[in-house]
Amino acid sequence: MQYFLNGLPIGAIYAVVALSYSLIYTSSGVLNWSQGDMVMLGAYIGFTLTQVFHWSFTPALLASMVVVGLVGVIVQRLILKPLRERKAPPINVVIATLGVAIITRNIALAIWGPDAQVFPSPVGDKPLQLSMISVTHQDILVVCVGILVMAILQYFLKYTKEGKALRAVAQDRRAAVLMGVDTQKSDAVAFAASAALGASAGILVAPIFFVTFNMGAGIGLKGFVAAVIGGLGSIPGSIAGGFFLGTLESLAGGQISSGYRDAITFALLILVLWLKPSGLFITKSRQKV
Amino acid sequence: MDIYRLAGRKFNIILLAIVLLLPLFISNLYYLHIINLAGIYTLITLGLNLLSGYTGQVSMGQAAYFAIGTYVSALLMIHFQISFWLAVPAAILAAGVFGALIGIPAMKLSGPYLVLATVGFGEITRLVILNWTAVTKGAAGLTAIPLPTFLSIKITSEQDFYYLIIAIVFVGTYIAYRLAHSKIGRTFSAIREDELAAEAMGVPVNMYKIAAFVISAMYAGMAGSLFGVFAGVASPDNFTFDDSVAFLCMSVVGGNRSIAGAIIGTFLLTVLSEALRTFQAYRLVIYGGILIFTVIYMPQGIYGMAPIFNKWIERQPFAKLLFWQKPSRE
Amino acid sequence: MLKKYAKLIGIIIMLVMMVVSVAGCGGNTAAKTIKIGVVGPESGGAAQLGQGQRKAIQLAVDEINAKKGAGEYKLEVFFEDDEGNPTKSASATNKLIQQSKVNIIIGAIHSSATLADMVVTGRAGIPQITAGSTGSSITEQGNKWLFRTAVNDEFQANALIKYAKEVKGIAKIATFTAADDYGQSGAKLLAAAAKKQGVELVANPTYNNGDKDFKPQLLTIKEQGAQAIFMWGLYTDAALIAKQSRQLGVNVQLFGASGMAALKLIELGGDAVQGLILTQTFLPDSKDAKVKEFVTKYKAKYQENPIPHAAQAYDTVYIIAAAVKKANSTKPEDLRTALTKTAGLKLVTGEPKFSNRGDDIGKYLLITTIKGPNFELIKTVNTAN
Amino acid sequence: MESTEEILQIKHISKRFGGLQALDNISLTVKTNTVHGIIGPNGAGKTTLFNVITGMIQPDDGKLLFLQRELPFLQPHKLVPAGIARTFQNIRLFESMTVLDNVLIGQHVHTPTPVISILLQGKKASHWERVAYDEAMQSLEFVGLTPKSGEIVKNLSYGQRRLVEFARALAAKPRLILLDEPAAGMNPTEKAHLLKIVLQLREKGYTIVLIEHDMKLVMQICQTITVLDHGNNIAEGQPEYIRKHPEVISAYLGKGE
Repeated sequence: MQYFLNGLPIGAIYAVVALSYSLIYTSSGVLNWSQGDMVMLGAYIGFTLTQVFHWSFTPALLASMVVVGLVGVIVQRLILKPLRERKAPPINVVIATLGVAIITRNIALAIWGPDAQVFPSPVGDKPLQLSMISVTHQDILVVCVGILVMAILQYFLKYTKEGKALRAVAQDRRAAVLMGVDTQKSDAVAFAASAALGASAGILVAPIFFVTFNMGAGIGLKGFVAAVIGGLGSIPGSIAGGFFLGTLESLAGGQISSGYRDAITFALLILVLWLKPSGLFITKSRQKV
Repeated sequence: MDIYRLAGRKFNIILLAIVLLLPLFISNLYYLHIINLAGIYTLITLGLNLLSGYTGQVSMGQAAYFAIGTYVSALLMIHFQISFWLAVPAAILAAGVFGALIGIPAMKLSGPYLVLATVGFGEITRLVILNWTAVTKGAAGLTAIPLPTFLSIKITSEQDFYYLIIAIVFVGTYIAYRLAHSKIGRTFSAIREDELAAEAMGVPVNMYKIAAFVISAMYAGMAGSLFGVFAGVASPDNFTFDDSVAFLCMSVVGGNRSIAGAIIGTFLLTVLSEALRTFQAYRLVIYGGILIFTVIYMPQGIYGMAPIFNKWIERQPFAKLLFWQKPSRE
Repeated sequence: MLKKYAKLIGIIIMLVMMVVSVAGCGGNTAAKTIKIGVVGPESGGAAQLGQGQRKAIQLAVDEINAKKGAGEYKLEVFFEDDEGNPTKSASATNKLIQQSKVNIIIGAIHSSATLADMVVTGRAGIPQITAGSTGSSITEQGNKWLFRTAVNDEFQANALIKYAKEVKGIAKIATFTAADDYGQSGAKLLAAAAKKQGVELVANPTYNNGDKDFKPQLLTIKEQGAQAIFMWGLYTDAALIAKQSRQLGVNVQLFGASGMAALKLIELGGDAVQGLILTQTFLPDSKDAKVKEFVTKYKAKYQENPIPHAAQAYDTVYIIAAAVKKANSTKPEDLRTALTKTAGLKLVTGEPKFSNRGDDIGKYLLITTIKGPNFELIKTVNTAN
Repeated sequence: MESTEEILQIKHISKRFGGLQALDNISLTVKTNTVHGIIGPNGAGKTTLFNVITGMIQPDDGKLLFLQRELPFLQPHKLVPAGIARTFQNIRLFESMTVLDNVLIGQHVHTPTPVISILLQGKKASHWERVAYDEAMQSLEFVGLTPKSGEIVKNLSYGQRRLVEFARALAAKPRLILLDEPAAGMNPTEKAHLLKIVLQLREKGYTIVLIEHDMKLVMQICQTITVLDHGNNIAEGQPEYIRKHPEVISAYLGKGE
């Protein structure tokens, strides 16, 4: 039970990051490897606003999401757009986003230095002891805000014009173009939204993990794993994948072997991919002949 | 024109002479060290080009086979006093077996799913090496990997290694070239372009995909055994995800649908990451920028620019005599 | 066609072999300067160590040059970043030796990198001093070119366990270590020390670099009923472990080693690290005059507190300066001999003296605890005995 | 050489997708050296049947006999060695390869080059490469694309790419060619050219099975026509017979035209 509960907050973070992968992947077909570094950037901006400029938590969260969202748009304009115009193969896009990750990480290193920074939890991290089980306020906050962010995303996709355009593009890019959807704009929206999602994950995770310039690599990879387990491109799948991975890691680390924890996770992942290539939680339509 | 054919041949001879005499002109052994390192990496990139460029199976876990090659050969040499020349085939074989192993789930996968499976395999391999301390010595790594001997000459200096590595890279390049410019390479390309159509034309796609994984793994395994004796030590830190990514970048930047691209990309990026040391803190930023620039403006890699370059040369009579080569059918 | 080539290749190979065998290596003729090469991670996961090392070394070099501390020799220093990657570290060392023509190498910090560098310095015959790598495999190889000014982990492990048993009366312990070279060697040494002292080791989980969630392992430790947790890793990890163990209600005594000794640990760990007992080689607010002087200068120059690793690196430069002065030469063999005879220095982290394996056995080992915003000294042990 | 008139026999094939009976106990026989059309309105089960034959779908029941030998299901790459080649409804070529290389892939199973010979530039490798080249050039000549052999496929026009696909199928030296809506997206001139090619192929002794929407084309070139509707085989016979078959008229012709 305790293992399961421990998996929830980290699972929520994975879910948010997984969502940011899925969002970009479905709407623009890009595997964006810089997603983890958007998480890092979000955490640093949140840290700077709350610790240096003494903002309170909520405005810092929102401001950080906006700033990182803008970074997402810049990435889309400067990198994805020319790649698309040249019809570059997908592997080039992956490498370009890797380049973005390297640049972001090292700029962060130059600005904020190599030391880890403390980002105090807005609600404190005293544990709540419920008989055998203990949970911190921050854990509860992470799960709640995580779910809130996911709900807002769902609302955005379902009920706003931009969201609807995104979904149309995700369904069928060519058809969406014919229907008059501006795919450049929808790409920009997708990059902005998923970078902002990443930033929110960064701020949520910062009080638990501290803020370091290389925190993005690990979270990014795990978020990607969660997205794939759930089925890249499926929003409920990504959420389920995030929580699933969080609990799985908690159990594997506690019950089997801590050193091999990630190895177990990945082995399971490869097994999942082998048996069900489109992810655990969605049923993908067969390839059309 | 025959004179151009002759010029082409002369060019090859000059190139060969430069390659063989290079250590004489380089008194700074640091440069030779980097060249040797790039030579070892070239083997990995050659395999990766056959796998990713030709067959279209992107691998972000190539460091795993590299690691398997290093550890298998080094452990054989350390514990069983087996000669380098026997340890190498064993390492290649072992890497090949693991190549087939990951090739099996990879048969069904593509795009990000395949990327993730290969990333996962790379991480599993690294974690096993890290945690299986009884055999691999864990994070401390293997030390005192014996030096190879060739006809009772002990290979010790950077120059010795240069000739050893160049000889193996030469054979590796030749094999890769033969594979790429034959029925096999053509079939690989067909699989990359359209698996279903290739299958419908009688190509046993799964077998070829596994073969591509095995070949690329064997190349990385070969590189690994060379790396072990070259570095003298090996630890899990040598075989991280970042290394896999670096190999992939070499392959794409050079041009992953050609054999020459593998060599160009590897040397360029290996030298670049060293040359940028001068820029200290910003060097990785510059490195990232160069990566982005290349993949955007040279989508087929640097070697993909060759036809353009060739056209330019064709218009310069002198340069034409020296460098222009008749385009081959492929 | 091939035959024509064969003849040509044959001639070329013969020529090459002749010239190669004749060509010797050129000597270094730069007079009265000693060139020091420094390798360390200035980017990547351990960047704080590499950058701290760089700052401290630069400080030491400037001081020594200003007061002519190395006799007639002027110190010149070259820094290379290895990103904590052994392959890059070996290339960097090669560059320092071949291109910058350094006479001696300080580095690296990651043990895997140091091991890779040792192959290079060993083949080139250049002395190498690591101020940061504590892995036991480094000095076990019998490499005569290698010296280590980082404190020996075996000694730390023994001192900690002994203290836990004798002073704190602890009988059941758990180790919780990083699955990297530092942590793995720490785990091994702790287990050996526990066995020697008759303390029961009930759990020994590990974590991988980059892990942030330590709760599963902590729960296991809790279930096994350990009275103390011995951590062996970096301060970020230690702070997180401490926090998470408190959150889980695992209120046992925490112990740590010098790798996590940094004021940042207290800042990051907050209340959770209060009372944590750890060994270290350097306390920034120590009463010792040498330490005070170093901290004042460092703070004046960089507006921050030095990390212990910086103190070790700082001392290393002084050791080199003394050796150069004594040897009155920059020849590698002379420098090496002078280093083996290092004695009589009183530096920030001890009175250095090298064992025949190259370990500095003249270090002070401080057993400290965290109280409020500072480390508090409990006891000083000299490693020489 | 062949002792039988029946080149392909489809026996009692059934396939159900969820609640939909896509194919209901379909049997039909294709005679050697004929052009056999399979038609039917949308949703009749044509594509499903085609997918079963080409190894894309595993049927629930039934079997396939090709030259009296049972064909395996779900193993598309075994069709060519057996003697069957196919084209795709929405052309599937190796887009960034040359026309020649595309057609050379058709020769894949007929050039068993040993790897060792490839590596050592042996005689066998060059022999088989030459054989493949000659065959491929012959196929290209047949469809009239010889001058385009060096072009990259994606630079060709739609009609030309159709022809490349034909040439590739021919290079596989099949006995039977399966065409999946070959006239889809073609203009009248291109259709006429296609018609000519199909007729020529039949003259050369090939057997052709095609699925097609274009009734006029089917009536013109097929000797035998099978009409499917709702997964059932409702009629089979010569064009004249089909044209007048009442069920066919009501199911298919009656609706659309």
